[in-house]
Amino acid sequence: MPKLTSFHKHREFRTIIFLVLLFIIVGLVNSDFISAGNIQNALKNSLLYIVLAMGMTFVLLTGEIDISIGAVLGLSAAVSGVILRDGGSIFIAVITAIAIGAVIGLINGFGVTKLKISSFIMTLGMLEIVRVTQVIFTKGQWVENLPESFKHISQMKVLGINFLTIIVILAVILVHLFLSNSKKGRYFAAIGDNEDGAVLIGIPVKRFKIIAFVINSVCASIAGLIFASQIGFISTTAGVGIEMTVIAAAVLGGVSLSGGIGSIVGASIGAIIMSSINSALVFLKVPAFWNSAISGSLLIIIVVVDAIISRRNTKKTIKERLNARVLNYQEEV
Amino acid sequence: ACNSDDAGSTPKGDNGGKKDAKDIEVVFIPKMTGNSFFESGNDGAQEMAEKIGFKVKYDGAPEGTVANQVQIINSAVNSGADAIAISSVSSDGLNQALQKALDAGIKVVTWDSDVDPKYRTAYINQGTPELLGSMLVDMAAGQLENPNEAQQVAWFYSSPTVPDQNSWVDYANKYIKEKYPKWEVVTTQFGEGNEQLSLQVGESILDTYPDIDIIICPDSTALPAMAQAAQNKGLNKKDVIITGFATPNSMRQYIENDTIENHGLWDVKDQGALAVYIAYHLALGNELKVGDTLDVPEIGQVKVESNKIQGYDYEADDSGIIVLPERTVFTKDNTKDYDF
Amino acid sequence: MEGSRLLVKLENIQKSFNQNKVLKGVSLEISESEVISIIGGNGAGKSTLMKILTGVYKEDEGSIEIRGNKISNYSPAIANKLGIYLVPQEPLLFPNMTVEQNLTIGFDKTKAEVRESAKSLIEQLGWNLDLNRLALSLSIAEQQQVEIIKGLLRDAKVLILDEPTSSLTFAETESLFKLIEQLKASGVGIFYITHRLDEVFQISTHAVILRDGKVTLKGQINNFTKDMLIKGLLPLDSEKGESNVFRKEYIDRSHEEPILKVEKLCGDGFKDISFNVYRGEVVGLAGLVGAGRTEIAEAIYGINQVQSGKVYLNGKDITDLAANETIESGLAYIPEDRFLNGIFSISSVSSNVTAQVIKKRRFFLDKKFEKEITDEYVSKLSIKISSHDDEIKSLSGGNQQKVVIARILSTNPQLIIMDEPTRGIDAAARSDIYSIIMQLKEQGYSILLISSDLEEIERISDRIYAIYRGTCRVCLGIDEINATNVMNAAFGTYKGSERHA
Amino acid sequence: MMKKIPKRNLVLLATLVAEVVIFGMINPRFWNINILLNSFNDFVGIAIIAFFVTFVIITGGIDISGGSIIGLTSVVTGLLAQVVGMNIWSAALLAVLVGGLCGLLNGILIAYARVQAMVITLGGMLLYSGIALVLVGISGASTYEGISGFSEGFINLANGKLFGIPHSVIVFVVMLLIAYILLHRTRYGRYIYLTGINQNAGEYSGIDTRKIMASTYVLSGLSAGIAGVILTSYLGSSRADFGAEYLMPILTAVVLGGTLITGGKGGVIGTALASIIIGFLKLGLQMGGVQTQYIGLATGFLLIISVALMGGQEIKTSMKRLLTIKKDRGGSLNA
Ligand SMILES: Nc1ncnc2c1ncn2[C@@H]1O[C@H](COP(=O)(O)OP(=O)(O)OP(=O)(O)O)[C@@H](O)[C@H]1O
Ligand SMILES: Nc1ncnc2c1ncn2[C@@H]1O[C@H](COP(=O)(O)OP(=O)(O)OP(=O)(O)O)[C@@H](O)[C@H]1O
Ligand SMILES: [Mg+2]
Ligand SMILES: [Mg+2]
Repeated sequence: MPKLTSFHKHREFRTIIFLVLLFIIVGLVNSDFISAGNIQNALKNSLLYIVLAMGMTFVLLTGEIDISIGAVLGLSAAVSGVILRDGGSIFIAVITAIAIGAVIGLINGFGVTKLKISSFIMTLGMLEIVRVTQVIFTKGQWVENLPESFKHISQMKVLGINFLTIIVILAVILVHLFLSNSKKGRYFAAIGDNEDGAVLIGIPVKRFKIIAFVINSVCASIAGLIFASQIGFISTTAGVGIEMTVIAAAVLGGVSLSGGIGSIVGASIGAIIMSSINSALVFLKVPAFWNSAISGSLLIIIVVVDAIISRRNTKKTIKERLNARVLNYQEEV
Repeated sequence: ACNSDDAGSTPKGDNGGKKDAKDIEVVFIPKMTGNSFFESGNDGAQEMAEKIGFKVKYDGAPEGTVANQVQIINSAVNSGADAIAISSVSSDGLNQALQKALDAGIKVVTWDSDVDPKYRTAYINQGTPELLGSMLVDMAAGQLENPNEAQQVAWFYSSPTVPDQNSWVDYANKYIKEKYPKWEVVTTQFGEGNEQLSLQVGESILDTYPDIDIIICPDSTALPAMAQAAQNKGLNKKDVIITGFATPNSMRQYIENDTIENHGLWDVKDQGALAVYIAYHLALGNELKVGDTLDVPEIGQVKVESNKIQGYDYEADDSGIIVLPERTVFTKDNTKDYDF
Repeated sequence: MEGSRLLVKLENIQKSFNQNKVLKGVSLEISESEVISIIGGNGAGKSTLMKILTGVYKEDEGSIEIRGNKISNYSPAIANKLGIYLVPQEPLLFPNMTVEQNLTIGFDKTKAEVRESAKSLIEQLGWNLDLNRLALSLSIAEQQQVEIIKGLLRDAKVLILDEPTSSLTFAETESLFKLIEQLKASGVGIFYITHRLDEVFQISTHAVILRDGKVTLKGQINNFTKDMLIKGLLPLDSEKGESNVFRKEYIDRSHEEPILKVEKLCGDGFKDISFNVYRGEVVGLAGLVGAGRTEIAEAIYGINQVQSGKVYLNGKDITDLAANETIESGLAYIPEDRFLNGIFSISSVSSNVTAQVIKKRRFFLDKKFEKEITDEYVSKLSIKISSHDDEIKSLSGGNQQKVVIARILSTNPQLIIMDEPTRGIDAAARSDIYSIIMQLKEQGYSILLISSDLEEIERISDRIYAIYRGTCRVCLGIDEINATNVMNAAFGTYKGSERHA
Repeated sequence: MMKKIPKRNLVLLATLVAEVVIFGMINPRFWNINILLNSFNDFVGIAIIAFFVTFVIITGGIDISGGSIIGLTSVVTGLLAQVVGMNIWSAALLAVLVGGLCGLLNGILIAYARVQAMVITLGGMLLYSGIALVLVGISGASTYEGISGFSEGFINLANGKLFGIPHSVIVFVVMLLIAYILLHRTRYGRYIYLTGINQNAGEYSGIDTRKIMASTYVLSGLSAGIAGVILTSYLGSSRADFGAEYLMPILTAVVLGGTLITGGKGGVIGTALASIIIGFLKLGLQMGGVQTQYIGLATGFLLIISVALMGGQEIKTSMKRLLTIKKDRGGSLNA
């Protein structure tokens, strides 16, 4: 049944439809929204979320959760920001940021796998700790006046397209292929799907979970760098609450919070939707006090519609299969 | 347990005056921590404390909410502080907590953002809404060759729930109607004090209103984010006028690279310093009445004015306003002279 | 051992979970071409021992030697590499992957290769499995089939099959045994765990009895008889032996009003199903894996929707009622998939037992009542627990099943649908359950029994309806019940007297 | 009976006692019973929502919309009482019901449309605080000034005392009792656990698991409504952004209290103890001179360490090993 093999892909397809619908509807109100320039802009603005969602997908696939990413983003942005502001090289700043992410990811992974702390609690604790660490490190001050050269990275263009956008899209595709097609890549989803089963066939579950946490934290650090480069200053509350948006983005893109289901491409499209909603609200020209109500209802409507469609699909396939047996019998008679 | 009860419930009247000056503790409360504006205020406060020789505890929560401020005021009362200097997030939500502080003999001073004047002795005011609202408009108008022509204006600040920024904008809108009737306010947007969202909303404003002429951002996150958004789009001060309130440190590079022409602020370090000094002065047992003048080290003479200048009805001898002597407009010429 | 090469040697293996000493020094070895059946009561430690052998658990004491090499730092990955593979007792598939993905994951061979060999294997076995289905849509029996195929594909040197046939019917079992014979011939050593003693004699070369964490009997199969095995399994203090053989005393009540009357029921997976169950009767539903018996039962119970047709319980129309309403009307159901639908794993024994009955009580919990009910059924069904607060998860499979039965019985149902009630349950517990069924019958309860165990269904049903591909055409009366008839009916080839439907 | 107290609660109790002792030694004013009781005012909102979020989490869900329901109910109370001119108590009651309605919406979408709870309640969080802003916006009241001028009687609801005990403590205890009885002493509570452990088995046992699940969100919404009214009374003003910062503290109280985030296990006593621990921790550190913005460090460590010590089998065994090694050494030294 070819229908079944494409079953997984349906989810991403649906997410794309939602994205397109969002653009069309807002475009009907304000046609500027679907101009090529704005679409590029929307992509550029969602890079941060895409990178975060990519990392988060790893963790969610293994059936865990990580809500410390906002703090990791803030800390690595602040530390690398200070290095850059004080004249350090971009290379060192990037390495430092990634190292920070890797260390926090290791701690998270260690706590979850070795100390058996539920990932929600572990990362909730780390969220607080890392956030305060950032305040202590910056003495509560903003990191301002990052060098132009660094800020320029996020604005560079290649063939008229934002350079970072190209890099991130390439990364998304590569990581997607890795997760869905390579032998090791499928381990992440397998762990979340059935941990005991994964142990049984010899997947080093703990190691892969730690890897997932490290990848996620490193993604958060990279997002921190993008943040610093795009925005140019870093407050001590940089990235506060972003974890919820990112989780919502991943779920919009078909990633299951109970693990085992989801793809990077889906999560990335979810991320674009989540960040585009913010811009769309400005384009809609409704009084801004409506924003939060509108984005909340949009989010709810999308996930509910998606859930209903997906359940209907599953039901239909089950029904078809069940009846296939009975009907066959009749044909034979 | 009982000794603390005594200390808490009896007004400091008799022993307060005798209290050793260097043991006086002033709790300096920002709206929220991690915001460059308030951190600078704290710098000023700490410097003043060191110079004079008393204690200032900087205490705020990362989220600027009423409940958090109430909790911090309560803790200040509980731990036996002598005075508090607060920038309030709400004009009425702190009343109960401040009343308890007053009952415990604690002196209350506000700075930056006021509370109901009944509950504080002095308000260190950076300027009335009139002053600041018109300043915002004038900073933009000053850049126009002919300010009386039609202009599209956008407001962009933190959120519809913060009192001070909204009160300036309210007045500024009135001021625009009177002085520049041809100006049209096309949108009011909010960045929630979140730099990522602010940048995105900033870019969206530029995309949605391609003919926009003026964007005024009386918020220390929105202004640099807006400037960055313009810079990202390759716009400079000739294409769109961006101005507002933010610290000079956060805006210097945008002034230097011609993204913006000017922005304003008052000397928040002075404001912080003055706030804790007045609080300290009161905690020593001194009184401060409307009409009094006071010599403040490093700052000079300040005068206590009546609550009326802020439009309040409440008047009392022990409740007044000290307006900061000056507000600064930062431009290429002077931005280097400031460090906060 | 006849010169064949020694594959694995376990020596003095000990293992405890918390305070519970499960294995108390087990030594065991297997050589090429041996099929060693391991039998023992529920909770004897069979699965634990096998999990230690594959590195899933770490032994507390003792040593593992594989082909003469002592193993340290063991893990399932190493076990796989060394050619030791475990087909687990409870299927551990990846539900959101297709069957094919489940077969290929963690495998060194390419997808195409695996697909080819899987296809030919399935063909050889004559099983009906679609490689493109998502694993979560498989019934428990099909999941077990996939697990078995997964194990067979690994080219393991030592293959461990932990109760592989517990939810397979005779047909699937037969073809599996043929394959095991082939493996044996090619030199593979096989540990075979089962509770069906007949199978032991059918395929094994050796038998081992594990009791209370120790090996109590060990030897070549031809030194044993079935009675010896049964004796070896029974608790030491028990004297009853196989005394409580199931006695059928059939009273024809077909003139009475049936308790359950199903009329031309149609739904997803079945069509035109009609049958009756009378008071005090055990009615069997026989059929092959995937015949649709579970679907029928669930439709009657109100879990699945009915398209057309009627169901009456005691004359009352319960066709479109939801499960909580059919329960109210006196229906009860013991689900087939105990883990998925039966037990509240991390809850206590007593709250598992009383989960259903508290509905009939007042709103506030009555701890005393709960204790009484639990005590009553713990002793009635001789459930082995150390305290009412034990998590049900920590009980052996048989005892878990008894807790589920206790939960159902406490609601005083008129008709109990039992879907594979003895799956994975040891001989002793099984005869306990049979005698429970006997008592229920005597008390006038009626039972609709769905079972894949030919012997079981034949032994305790008063009448049998055969389900073949979602339809019900055959009803075997008490005097027509025998292995051949049941088998023929299940295959849809029964040509006898078609009494009903 | 005594031995039935879950180990986790004993540990929490010990932590609480240790806290009181240590903070009292740092600043003796901490031992002032009035200060301790009054501090309930500052976390009672978090606590009562956390009690019922415990229900939600036991069913295997999560509810992060509580904080914004506070803002909404606060605004509704204010608007109804001050703008519409309704009697303040009926206004408050209606506001609580609005909270329940928000919970109902969450519950229906989660239990019946079966969407992941985290996302629905995240959407709810945006939606409800958004509705609060919109209500204020279209009612013409000023969003930033808040609505004040409540009657003494209403202000007294949170600020008053009964026999010297602050009302907030009484509210805390009453809500705790209600939650405790519902969860631990009734059939409904048992169903909550069973649903959380295995929803399928619940269905097969005739439990209407969806209704149970949905109802826990309603309770959580109602409790957020009550918290909103109490906060409005405590602060004497109604604003749309009240409660916005409660999200993480609520979840922290629940998980620190020992409720399994995956459902099926936990209890409100643990949540209650944990919320007092967090409340006192904040108070004690502040009184000890620590700035509020650093307190997260302490909560973070407390959370991780306590859970690691409670749950980590491996830690326990390695600790045991350490101890036995020490013993051995001691033995050989003695010999
Ligand atoms: N992970 C575990 N944690 C705690 N106890 C366990 C665990 N696994 C097994 N046990 C206990 O170990 C004992 C042996 O279990 P095991 O699964 O090996 O029995 P078994 O012989 O396979 O029984 P069955 O025939 O029912 O499958 C049982 O008492 C069981 O409760
Ligand atoms: N959720 C589902 N999705 C898709 N197919 C299903 C689902 N559940 C059952 N089936 C299929 O329906 C068919 C009938 O299954 P059912 O479990 O009713 O059979 P059964 O007669 O009870 O067999 P068993 O001996 O396994 O109990 C099987 O092919 C099964 O794979
Ligand atoms: Mg077993
Ligand atoms: Mg079945």
